[in-house]
Amino acid sequence: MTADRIIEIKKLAVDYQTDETKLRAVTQIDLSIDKNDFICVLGPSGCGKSTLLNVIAGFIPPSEGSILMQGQPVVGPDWNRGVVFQSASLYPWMSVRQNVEFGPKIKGLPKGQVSEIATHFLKQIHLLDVEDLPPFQLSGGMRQRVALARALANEPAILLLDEPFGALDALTRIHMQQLVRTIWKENKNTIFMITHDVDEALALGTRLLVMSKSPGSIIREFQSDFSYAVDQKTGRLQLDEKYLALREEILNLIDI
Amino acid sequence: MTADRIIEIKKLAVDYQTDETKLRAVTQIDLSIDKNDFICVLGPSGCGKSTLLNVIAGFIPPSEGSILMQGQPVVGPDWNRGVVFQSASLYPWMSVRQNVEFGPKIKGLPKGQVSEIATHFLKQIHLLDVEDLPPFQLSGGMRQRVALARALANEPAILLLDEPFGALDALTRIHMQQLVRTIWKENKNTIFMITHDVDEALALGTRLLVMSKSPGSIIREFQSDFSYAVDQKTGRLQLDEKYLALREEILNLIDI
Amino acid sequence: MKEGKNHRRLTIVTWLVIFLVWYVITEFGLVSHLIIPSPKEVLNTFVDIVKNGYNGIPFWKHLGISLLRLFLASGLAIVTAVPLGLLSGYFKKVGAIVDSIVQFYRPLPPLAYYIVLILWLGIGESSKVTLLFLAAFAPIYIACVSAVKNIQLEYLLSAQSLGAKGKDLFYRIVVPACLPDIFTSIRTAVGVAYTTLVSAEMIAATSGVGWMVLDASRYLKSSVIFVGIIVMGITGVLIDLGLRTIENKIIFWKGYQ
Amino acid sequence: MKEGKNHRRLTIVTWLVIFLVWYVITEFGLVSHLIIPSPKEVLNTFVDIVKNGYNGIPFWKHLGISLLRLFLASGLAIVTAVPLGLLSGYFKKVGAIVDSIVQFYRPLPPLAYYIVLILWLGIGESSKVTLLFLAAFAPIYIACVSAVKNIQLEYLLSAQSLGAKGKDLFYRIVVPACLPDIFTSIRTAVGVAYTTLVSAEMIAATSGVGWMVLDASRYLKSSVIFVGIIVMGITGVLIDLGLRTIENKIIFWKGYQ
Amino acid sequence: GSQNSSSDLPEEVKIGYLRVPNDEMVSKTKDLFDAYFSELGISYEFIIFDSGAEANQALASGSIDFASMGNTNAIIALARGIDVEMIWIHEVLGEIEGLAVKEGSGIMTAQDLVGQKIATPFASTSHYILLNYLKENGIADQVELLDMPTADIVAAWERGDINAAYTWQPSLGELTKTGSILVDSADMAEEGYITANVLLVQKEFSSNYPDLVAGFIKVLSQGGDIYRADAQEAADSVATELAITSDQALSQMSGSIWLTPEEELSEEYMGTSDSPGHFAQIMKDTADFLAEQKSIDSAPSQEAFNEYLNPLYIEMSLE
Ligand SMILES: Nc1ncnc2c1ncn2[C@@H]1O[C@H](COP(=O)(O)OP(=O)(O)OP(=O)(O)O)[C@@H](O)[C@H]1O
Ligand SMILES: Nc1ncnc2c1ncn2[C@@H]1O[C@H](COP(=O)(O)OP(=O)(O)OP(=O)(O)O)[C@@H](O)[C@H]1O
Ligand SMILES: [Mg+2]
Ligand SMILES: [Mg+2]
Repeated sequence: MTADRIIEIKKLAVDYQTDETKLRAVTQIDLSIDKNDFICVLGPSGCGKSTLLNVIAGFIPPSEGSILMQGQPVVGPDWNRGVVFQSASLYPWMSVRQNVEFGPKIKGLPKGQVSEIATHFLKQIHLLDVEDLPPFQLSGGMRQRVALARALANEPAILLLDEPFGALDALTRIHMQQLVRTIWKENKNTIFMITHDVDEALALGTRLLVMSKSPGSIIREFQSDFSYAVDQKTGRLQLDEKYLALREEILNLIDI
Repeated sequence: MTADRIIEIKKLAVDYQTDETKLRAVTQIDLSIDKNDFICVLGPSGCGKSTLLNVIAGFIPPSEGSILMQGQPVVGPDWNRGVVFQSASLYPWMSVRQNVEFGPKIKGLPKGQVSEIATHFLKQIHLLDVEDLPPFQLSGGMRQRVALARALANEPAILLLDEPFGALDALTRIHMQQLVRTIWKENKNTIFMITHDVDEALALGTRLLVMSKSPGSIIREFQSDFSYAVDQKTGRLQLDEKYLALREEILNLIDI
Repeated sequence: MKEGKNHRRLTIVTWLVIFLVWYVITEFGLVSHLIIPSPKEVLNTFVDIVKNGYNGIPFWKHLGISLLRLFLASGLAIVTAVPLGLLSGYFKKVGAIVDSIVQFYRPLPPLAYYIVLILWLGIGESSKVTLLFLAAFAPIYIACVSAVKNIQLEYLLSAQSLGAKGKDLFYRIVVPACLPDIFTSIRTAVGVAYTTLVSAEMIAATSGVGWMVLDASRYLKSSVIFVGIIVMGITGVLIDLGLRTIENKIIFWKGYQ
Repeated sequence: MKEGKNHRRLTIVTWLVIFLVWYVITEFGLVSHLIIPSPKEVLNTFVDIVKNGYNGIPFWKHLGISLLRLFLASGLAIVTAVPLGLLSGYFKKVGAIVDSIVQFYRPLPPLAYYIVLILWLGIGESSKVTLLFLAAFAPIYIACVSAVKNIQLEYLLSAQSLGAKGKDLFYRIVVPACLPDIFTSIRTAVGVAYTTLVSAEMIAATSGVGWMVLDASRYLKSSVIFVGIIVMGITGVLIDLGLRTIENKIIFWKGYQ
Repeated sequence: GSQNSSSDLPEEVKIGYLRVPNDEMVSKTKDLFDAYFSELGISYEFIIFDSGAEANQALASGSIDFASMGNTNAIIALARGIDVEMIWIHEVLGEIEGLAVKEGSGIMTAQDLVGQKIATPFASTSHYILLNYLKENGIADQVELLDMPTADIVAAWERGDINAAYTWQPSLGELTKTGSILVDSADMAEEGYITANVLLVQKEFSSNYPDLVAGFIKVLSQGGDIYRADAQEAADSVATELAITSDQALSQMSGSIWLTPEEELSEEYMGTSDSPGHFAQIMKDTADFLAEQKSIDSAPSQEAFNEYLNPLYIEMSLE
């Protein structure tokens, strides 16, 4: 285990108890996540992607196997693992700024520092000018940006994103991808992201995990470096033959 | 005006009345739709795409200009213009079959014929085996297919689709696109579809309309024939230089 | 699940504790049996009433007549409030006429207008049923109005695009789309009518569980009062359970709008 | 909008027609003024009561004492039912203990247990306020339990991932997430308590608008009854309007959950 | 009587009373109670009850010290074990309560009542007399009895829902505007069915403050004295509070028999501490009837009634 190892999952399996029967959602998962990894997880619907993320987040305990975070077993959610869901779960009774300040405030940081942090990340997502609005006055894309800033504000060791752009339209999605890419590069974050969109995974991830259908296990891992080959201005991928070949290979894997 | 002219829109503008002010949603729209056209409409969020579709459907009267359907002014919704929305508005109190039979039944067709029509279209969308289930037991993609069959069952002169696949995941979306393409070819339908996804528009449409931001007007029209160049088995586009160039041009137009 | 079982056990223990406390404070004479009759007294009274009736009328008749009044009034309320509410929601003009009247009488305590009902309708069943009817009407009406206003717009638009209009649209789309809300409101309405039962049986009644409790309270027959309350409590819970069962059967798509 | 104006006009016309019918049938003696007093009589009575009071007590005192009872009871219900309901929803064990008790007494007609309250608490203000309190308690409690159960799971999960737990989670997330439902239930509860007002003022009261109506009906003073009903109707509507205004101020995010 | 030291006095006295023209009402409206309690320096509160049933509830909950009610309710109080005693008879009910039948209804005799609805407030003295009247005439199970408050009776009468009702003034007066009296409580008293409004006191209260109770009775008899000296003055005095005219008050007052303390102590009524009076027996008979009707579980014994009617405080008030 290197010093930069953040998550270490071994022989993980998760069962859901439904009425009388047990449903195995994921099985035989071995996975380590290192600092500065940008992992994108692909797989057919219902294969257990969210289940895996929830185990890492600490929302669900493993049924079998183990999960360690920086050497310590994960026993529940905490601020070290930030989470962003598909639909921004921003608190509507707090302003944009209060949402972002929530984590640092809970941590008990001094007021000045809390507000400094919030300002920093609001700036990074380009929403400092709407900091006093309630979240429901923002567009869907803006809301996801705030959710991102809220998770970043805690400076967690790893960021877990569950289809963060799934509810956005195609154009907004491209802009969000560009933003996440920039942030990841600037902040040197570690990111674990679930997506349905192969292009998105290719455009962002350094490691692409493909899961089998239920009960899900990781059937392939691809290393990708297209994220470095994205048009800096538009955020669009410069497609080439190599890209298309990889894309085709992944689609064939998922599309059963 | 040829015999195949289905919709003829001239100098259309639509205003929304909000409290004290008027909001012009679309302006200066001139558009004719001919038989067997597959029109895809692209444009930034809020530019008036749905408004235009609603006018064609007859849900909203034009504030200025005129809209004719086969030479007659459109005065309200009727079965000649079928509509499918983003979230399938299937009636949960009817079974899948009853949903599809709704249109023909309302038309007053004899029972035998109604059930024949439903069977035909259920077969076309490959859902004959779930005809007795209530819609809420289907997956999102299946539901959209039923909504499509329901609209098709009336054999309307034109099909209006408002981001029909917007809520589906990437893979299901590709399958749906393939299905629509097949149906369109088989039935020789006329389709007017709104989408956010340039790839989707390129993969399906014969005519691509690009709208400007609010108040929306049609700023460019592209003829496209990529729909004939799609892999018949996987439904995936065989990307090439020409495609990428066009894609880039459209994105530049929308992404302001 | 095991957790659920534990909670059921906790609920049972709660009631056992209540009974135990009840038993202890009455058995050891901590309070007068006039104020709280002992469980034994209440049980004996219950057996006696079931066997011999109350005031010369068999117990089942008391319960029966009360339930008859309740269901008659609720039925009338459903039959009138549902169409009127749906129309009020559908045609704004009907709403403009009916809404404010309902809004005005709704907050009124039934006992305030009960004498007016007697003056208008007499002392027979009609004034009792009307009182219950009025209690049940408002919740159903208001729910129907808001149900129509909250129908998913897509339901209406797509139905119109499929060729439905007028009656077809109303009966095949509007009514079923509102059914879940209507059913919820019926449960509320029956509950509200039920809480008005005693008020209704204050009017020139000599039968009904509500009247029984009232009469017993005049003679300070605490054990009869307790029997009445317990019977009404259990009946109330059972009625709601029954309605909920029917609801789940009919509105199978509930929650999937 | 113009349509809205037209509808308001229709509402006004509706009430004018009601008044006209009332005027005509009383003016031309179509019904005894015992059964329906004329608008003039009612107005005169109103003026008289406002000027000279009823039964030696000024009108404002009657109204004041009734509202005091109502608000005291509602306040108590809020202060107790909200925490208890939230805890019941949050900790399943608390729910297992309290739920079934509330479910049992909720459908009971208040008049059925009023006599028990009097025997326990006496005839003073405490039994009156308790009766109204019990009427208001159940709706708030039940709404709070279900509000907690229906909190968007993402709110809780993301808060935990931001480091919130225990008290922070409860006060900063659970409570505000439930506030919209809590407020709706408070409006319901005050309404329910209001309809129980006359029952509460039935026994051993000599003041309150509810008592006024009851006393008037004892002496068949129809015009006083009508004044009482109209005053109660308007007050009820105003209370709800007031609560709704407060709600819109506090729960600014309502409907955007 | 001997004066108590102030520490022997309660801080406040609560009195439940009925809205009828009797000695208590005269004393109250003549401010005699006010004078009495002011002199003792204790506060007091009069609370109206619409029926003895409510007064009993208040007594049972310990909310009041004194309560006036019909003797049937006083029996219920004893039978249900409320810790009270009966210390005074306000008035023996006569024409003030009666059975009104509607003009033109064709009801002339008791037998004509067969098949009719008859309204009366249940658990009242009227209810008791009506039941006995029906029983005497052998038609007890051939009529339909309706349980209604007096106001509802008038309303139902006006509407024509009922043709017969046993009730008391002032509602009886409303009925006789379009009806006549078939029988009244004075007639029935001659048959031995005597009813009266009586005064109960909490036993704990009377044993703690016997002098106060005696004083209270003295004030009551002073009210009676006013009536006996000048009926018109008494009528004028109560008319306002009862919201009726003096004439109405006068006629209602004359419809019942008011007793002096000496009469109360006579053999016919309360008797003395040494020898119980006849009224205890009337109460026992009434109780037997109520038990038969299952209004009470069982009738208390004669001894219980002898003890229940306590003339001690009347005797003290005369000392
Ligand atoms: N709370 C639960 N109880 C029971 N079964 C569950 C639960 N959550 C998920 N499942 C089941 O576990 C399996 C995996 O679910 P999961 O949500 O992890 O899949 P997913 O890959 O995230 O799917 P999607 O792409 O649709 O989000 C599915 O079959 C699902 O039905
Ligand atoms: N019912 C309405 N009342 C008032 N304004 C409306 C209404 N519907 C739409 N608008 C406004 O009209 C403009 C065009 O809306 P429209 O829904 O047609 O856009 P769109 O292109 O379909 O957007 P999207 O891509 O988000 O679906 C927007 O500014 C919108 O806010
Ligand atoms: Mg998922
Ligand atoms: Mg749109």
